[in-house]
Amino acid sequence: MASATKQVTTNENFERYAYLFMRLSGIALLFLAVGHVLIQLILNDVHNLTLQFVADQWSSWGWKAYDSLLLMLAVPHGYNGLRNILEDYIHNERLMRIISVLLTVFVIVTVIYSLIAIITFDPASVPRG
Amino acid sequence: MKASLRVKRYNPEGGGKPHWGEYTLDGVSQNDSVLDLLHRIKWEQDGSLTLRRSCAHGVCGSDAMRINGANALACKTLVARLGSGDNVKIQVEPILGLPVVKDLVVDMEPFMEHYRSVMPFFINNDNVPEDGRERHQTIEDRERFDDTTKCILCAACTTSCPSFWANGKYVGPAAIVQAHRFIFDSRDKGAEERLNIVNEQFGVWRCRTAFNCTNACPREIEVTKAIAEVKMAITNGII
Amino acid sequence: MKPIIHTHDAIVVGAGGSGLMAALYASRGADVAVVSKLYPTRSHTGAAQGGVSAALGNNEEDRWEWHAYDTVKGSDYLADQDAVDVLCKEAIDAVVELEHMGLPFDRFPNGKISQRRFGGHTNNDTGKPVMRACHAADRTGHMILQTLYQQCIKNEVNFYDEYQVVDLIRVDDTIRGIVAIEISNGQFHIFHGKAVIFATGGWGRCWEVTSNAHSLTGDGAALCLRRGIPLEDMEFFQFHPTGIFKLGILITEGVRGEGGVLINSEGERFMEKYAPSIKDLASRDVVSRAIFLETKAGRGINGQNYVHLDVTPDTVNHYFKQDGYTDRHIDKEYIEAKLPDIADFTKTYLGVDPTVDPMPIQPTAHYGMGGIPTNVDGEVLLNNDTVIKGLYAAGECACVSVHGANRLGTNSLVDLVVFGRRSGMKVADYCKDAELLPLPEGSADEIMAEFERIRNNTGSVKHHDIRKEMQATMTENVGVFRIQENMDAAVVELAALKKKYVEEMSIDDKGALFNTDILEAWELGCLLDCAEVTAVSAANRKESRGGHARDDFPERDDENWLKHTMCYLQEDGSLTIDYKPVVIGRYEPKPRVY
Amino acid sequence: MASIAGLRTTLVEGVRYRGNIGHWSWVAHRLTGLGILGFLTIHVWDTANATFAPHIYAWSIDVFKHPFFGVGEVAILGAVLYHAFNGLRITLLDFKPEWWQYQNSSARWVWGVFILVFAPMGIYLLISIFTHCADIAAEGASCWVLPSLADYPLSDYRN
Ligand SMILES: Cc1cc2nc3c(=O)[nH]c(=O)nc-3n(C[C@H](O)[C@H](O)[C@H](O)COP(=O)(O)OP(=O)(O)OC[C@H]3O[C@@H](n4cnc5c(N)ncnc54)[C@H](O)[C@@H]3O)c2cc1C
Ligand code: HEM
Ligand code: SF4
Ligand code: F3S
Ligand code: FES
Repeated sequence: MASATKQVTTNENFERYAYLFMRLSGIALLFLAVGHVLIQLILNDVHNLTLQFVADQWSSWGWKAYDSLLLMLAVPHGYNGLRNILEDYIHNERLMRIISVLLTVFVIVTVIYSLIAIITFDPASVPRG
Repeated sequence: MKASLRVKRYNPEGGGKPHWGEYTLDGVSQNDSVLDLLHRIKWEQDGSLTLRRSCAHGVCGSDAMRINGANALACKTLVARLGSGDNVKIQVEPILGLPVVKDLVVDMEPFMEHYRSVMPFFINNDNVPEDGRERHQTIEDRERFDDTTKCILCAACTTSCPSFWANGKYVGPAAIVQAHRFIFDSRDKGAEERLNIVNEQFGVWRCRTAFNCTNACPREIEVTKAIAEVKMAITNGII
Repeated sequence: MKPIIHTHDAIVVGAGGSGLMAALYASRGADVAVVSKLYPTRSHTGAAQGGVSAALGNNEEDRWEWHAYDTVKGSDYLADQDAVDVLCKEAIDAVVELEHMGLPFDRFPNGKISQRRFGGHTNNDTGKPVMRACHAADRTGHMILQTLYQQCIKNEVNFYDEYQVVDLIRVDDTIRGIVAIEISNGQFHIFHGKAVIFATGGWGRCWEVTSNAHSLTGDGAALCLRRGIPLEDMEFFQFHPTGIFKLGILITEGVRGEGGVLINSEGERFMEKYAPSIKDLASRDVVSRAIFLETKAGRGINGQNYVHLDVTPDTVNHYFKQDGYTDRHIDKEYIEAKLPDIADFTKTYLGVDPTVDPMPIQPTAHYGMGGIPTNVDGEVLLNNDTVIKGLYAAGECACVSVHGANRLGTNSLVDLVVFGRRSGMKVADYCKDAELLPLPEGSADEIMAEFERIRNNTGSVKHHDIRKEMQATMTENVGVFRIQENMDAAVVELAALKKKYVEEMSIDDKGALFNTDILEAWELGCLLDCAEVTAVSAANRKESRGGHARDDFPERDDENWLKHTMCYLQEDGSLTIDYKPVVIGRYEPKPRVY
Repeated sequence: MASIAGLRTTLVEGVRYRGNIGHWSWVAHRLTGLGILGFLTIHVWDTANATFAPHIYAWSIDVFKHPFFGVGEVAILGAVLYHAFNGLRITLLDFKPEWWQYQNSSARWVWGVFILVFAPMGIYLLISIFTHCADIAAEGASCWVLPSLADYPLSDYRN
């Protein structure tokens, strides 16, 4: 007799996907965020950072895509992390629900606002100096 | 050799406040357990020192406490493990996250409630074999959940877990270990129900993989592994 | 503070294997409360290691009649054979039922419950050890306890955890309930019911070196004694041959079942001399005495009073060959898989890895064969043949008697499940028709006054000092080997200790909250009662039989002593002894050789 | 009685608990996560200014060149590196339960690799703060003075 595995179906629920999202986005961020930080801080000395530099980078759709992806993963990842932490320590369920809603709204606003900023950025508007 | 013990004392009766009791014992041997020393204090110096204990050899789970900062069973922690030299310093406190009733005794009810919540009992309503004898199980299937059958409900794991310290609603590693014991038993039919219970908001997802539980378990159960297996069973839909 | 009153049909006192089994069955027909001073899963049943016997014959031929014969022979013919038949026949069903409840037994390759050899269990045709002990690694008791507790949760049995029962309410020849203390706050409670089942376990703490938990203080037996119930065969207390030296922690007979052997300082496998045919797997009294004699003859290791238990593969395989077992061979991994907890104990407490080095062992006080007398339905006997209505007992605290003068390994767990179940069913049945008798006024007054007395007593003696003295005298005088003069001395000394207990003992903790000081003091009173009955019964029995071995009467004397001791506590505090005949069935007493 | 878990237990006793290395990894992961999040929030909103208010963006870039923020950036670099490596470790241990036995060694590896990667970069960045200040000092200004937004007219930054 060999040992057999069983199929099971379990309830869908938010926490379970949030958990998975943290891990999967984490792996993506391992490349995106670390890459971003290395490029910004090490390859380009911070002290040379100027608006001009941003203009140069965002003149390429590739970088725009990179930064958009980073944004869309890092912000939800970070705020879901924050929600986890707050949920640990805030035991008032109503208060916590309110906070969750606020955090969600904040994440959506932040991501949309920043996405618009990245996509609509026009390198030509920056004066060559 | 000598042992100097600092024991967290607290007796709310008559409005007492938590404080440290300091005790010195002579003629201590490397092979004495912390329970032996606490007994000596209780029997020779101060009968009001209060703790739970029964079996004295690590199988009943009564005397989980925080010894030199980390959770362990007093009866399974020998002086030799806490230090050498001729004056061993030992600090004993109650386990964390459960209300202290008196001295080293905590209220176990919140812990037991979590335990009961995962349906910690065998479920199989199918007819038993026709010959009236036992259900069969392969050696491999039996092995699959062997580790988690060892749990003695001492609470050392749950009360070492930072997630539990933060929020007592977290079902905790001990309850998940108990759920695991049945989920992975090939004879049991309640796996989905149990998985759904620990799939809730304060179920397995509260585990942050800190491993304090695994390190604290006096039965050397691979607690975090069991929790991760439950997480993966939910994630992959396969047990 | 007035006691709080609860009413249930039946009250089970104790939540070990027997209590839970009884509760489970009783709860199928009655409203049951389980009152236990420990959380159920902390009961000492959880410490049982080796196995639970049932003649399943999963790997080789076996029959329940063989099991019965082995049990009777092991008991040195003192067991009641009608009860033994019930035990061994129903063992099969009970074990299978445990499996159906989910108990994770180890398995044979064919998927059936795995069984191993154990002391005294034989194939009656060949006389060789038979595989009869069903086991879950070396934590069978743990799994039984867990499984039963789980089933009780499933069936929503009422639990009163950490309530210590301190009195039995008896009115004439009826039982009305019990009195208990809620340990966490010192509150007294009265549990009013139609039936009470005692399942409080043993009293091994009467001795210095014991395998028993600190909580095994004979409360149930003492309470019954104090309320006029006799205690049966208390002189028969089992010393398990293999306790860890000085600590008493048990090393299961399963070690020898897997091939382990006992070795003295001369490197000799001495059991060959004492039990030529089954050697190290002879029954416990025989092996304990052998170890005692070896150490007395100076062949203890390092001249001390212990010998070695050797289960290292080299030694074991060597003796397998010598014994002509061509098909048996073990290795390190096998030992680790079959005896993981034992390895853990010896590593923790001795720093010894049993697969590499032998373990230092000595006999350890282990199991009370005697106790509260019952019939095969768990009904308590008021005397030799009258049942007291509404009172039941099961498990180690009861004496059915299936163990007679010496219990075989694994037979206690069988006893728990078989007679726990029977008494549970009987109680459910009883509660259907019985009416709830009224609770007398002030049922708890007497015991509450006693606690006040202990709390306020002044004196210079601590309960621990008295306990130590009691343990010393019991070990010295009522141990593995006994002689008249010593036992008489013990009786005198115990009486003196009891006096001291009343007159000179004081406690430190006067509070109400979780006062273990006062409870330990009260438990000492129970221990003293059990010790005294044991000593008096032992001093009275002038023969050697099973666990009762005397230098001055080395032979078994069936003519005069094939009878059960019934010890009664009289109003004036004295103990008197009466006898009950032994039920003989298929097996006539004959000399016992292994 | 309910359980008495809460923030106080974590803050006071969490630090006193003598867990193994995994316990401290958890503490560090949480703190670095929060640290990064704080920075990220500012950073994201600030960067959006590059589109909507480029003069503010230019000003803030110069503010961030202050040595105080320079040190902060080193800390953020460290936090990101540690959090990333440990995040990978946690994810692997969750996805591969049977690797649990490497819990301690993997935690040590994470700390080790983190220090190896972070130390040279951190030192490099700290040195560059000094050289930056030295350069500015050579021009007769001070790196300790924060720029004023008034000096950044929008017209300079948008065509
Ligand atoms: C180390 C060890 C190993 C053993 N191995 C085996 C083995 O392999 N096979 C075998 O067959 N037998 C074995 N035995 C023997 C067997 O385990 C015991 O005899 C048996 O478990 C006793 O069970 P019980 O239900 O009678 O009592 P226990 O399990 O001892 O339970 C007693 C219960 O009574 C409660 N209680 C006691 N006093 C009070 C009170 N005053 N008020 C309220 N509650 C009270 C306790 O809380 C507890 O719940 C072993 C025994 C020991 C000590
Ligand atoms: C660089 C790669 C990153 C990886 C691999 C990673 C991985 C992870 C993982 C796996 C978790 C889940 C921990 C848990 O649930 O126990 C987590 C939590 C968290 N992460 Fe990240 N993360 C990364 C980047 C970031 C970034 C950029 C931020 C900030 C925005 C961030 C903020 C957080 C926060 C606040 C938590 C919650 C911490 C906690 O619950 O204790 N992480 N991270
Ligand atoms: S898993 Fe281990 S630590 Fe946790 S309750 Fe069970 S035995 Fe105790
Ligand atoms: S300590 Fe807690 S966080 Fe998970 S690994 Fe153990 S349950
Ligand atoms: S006293 Fe039983 S586990 Fe320590």
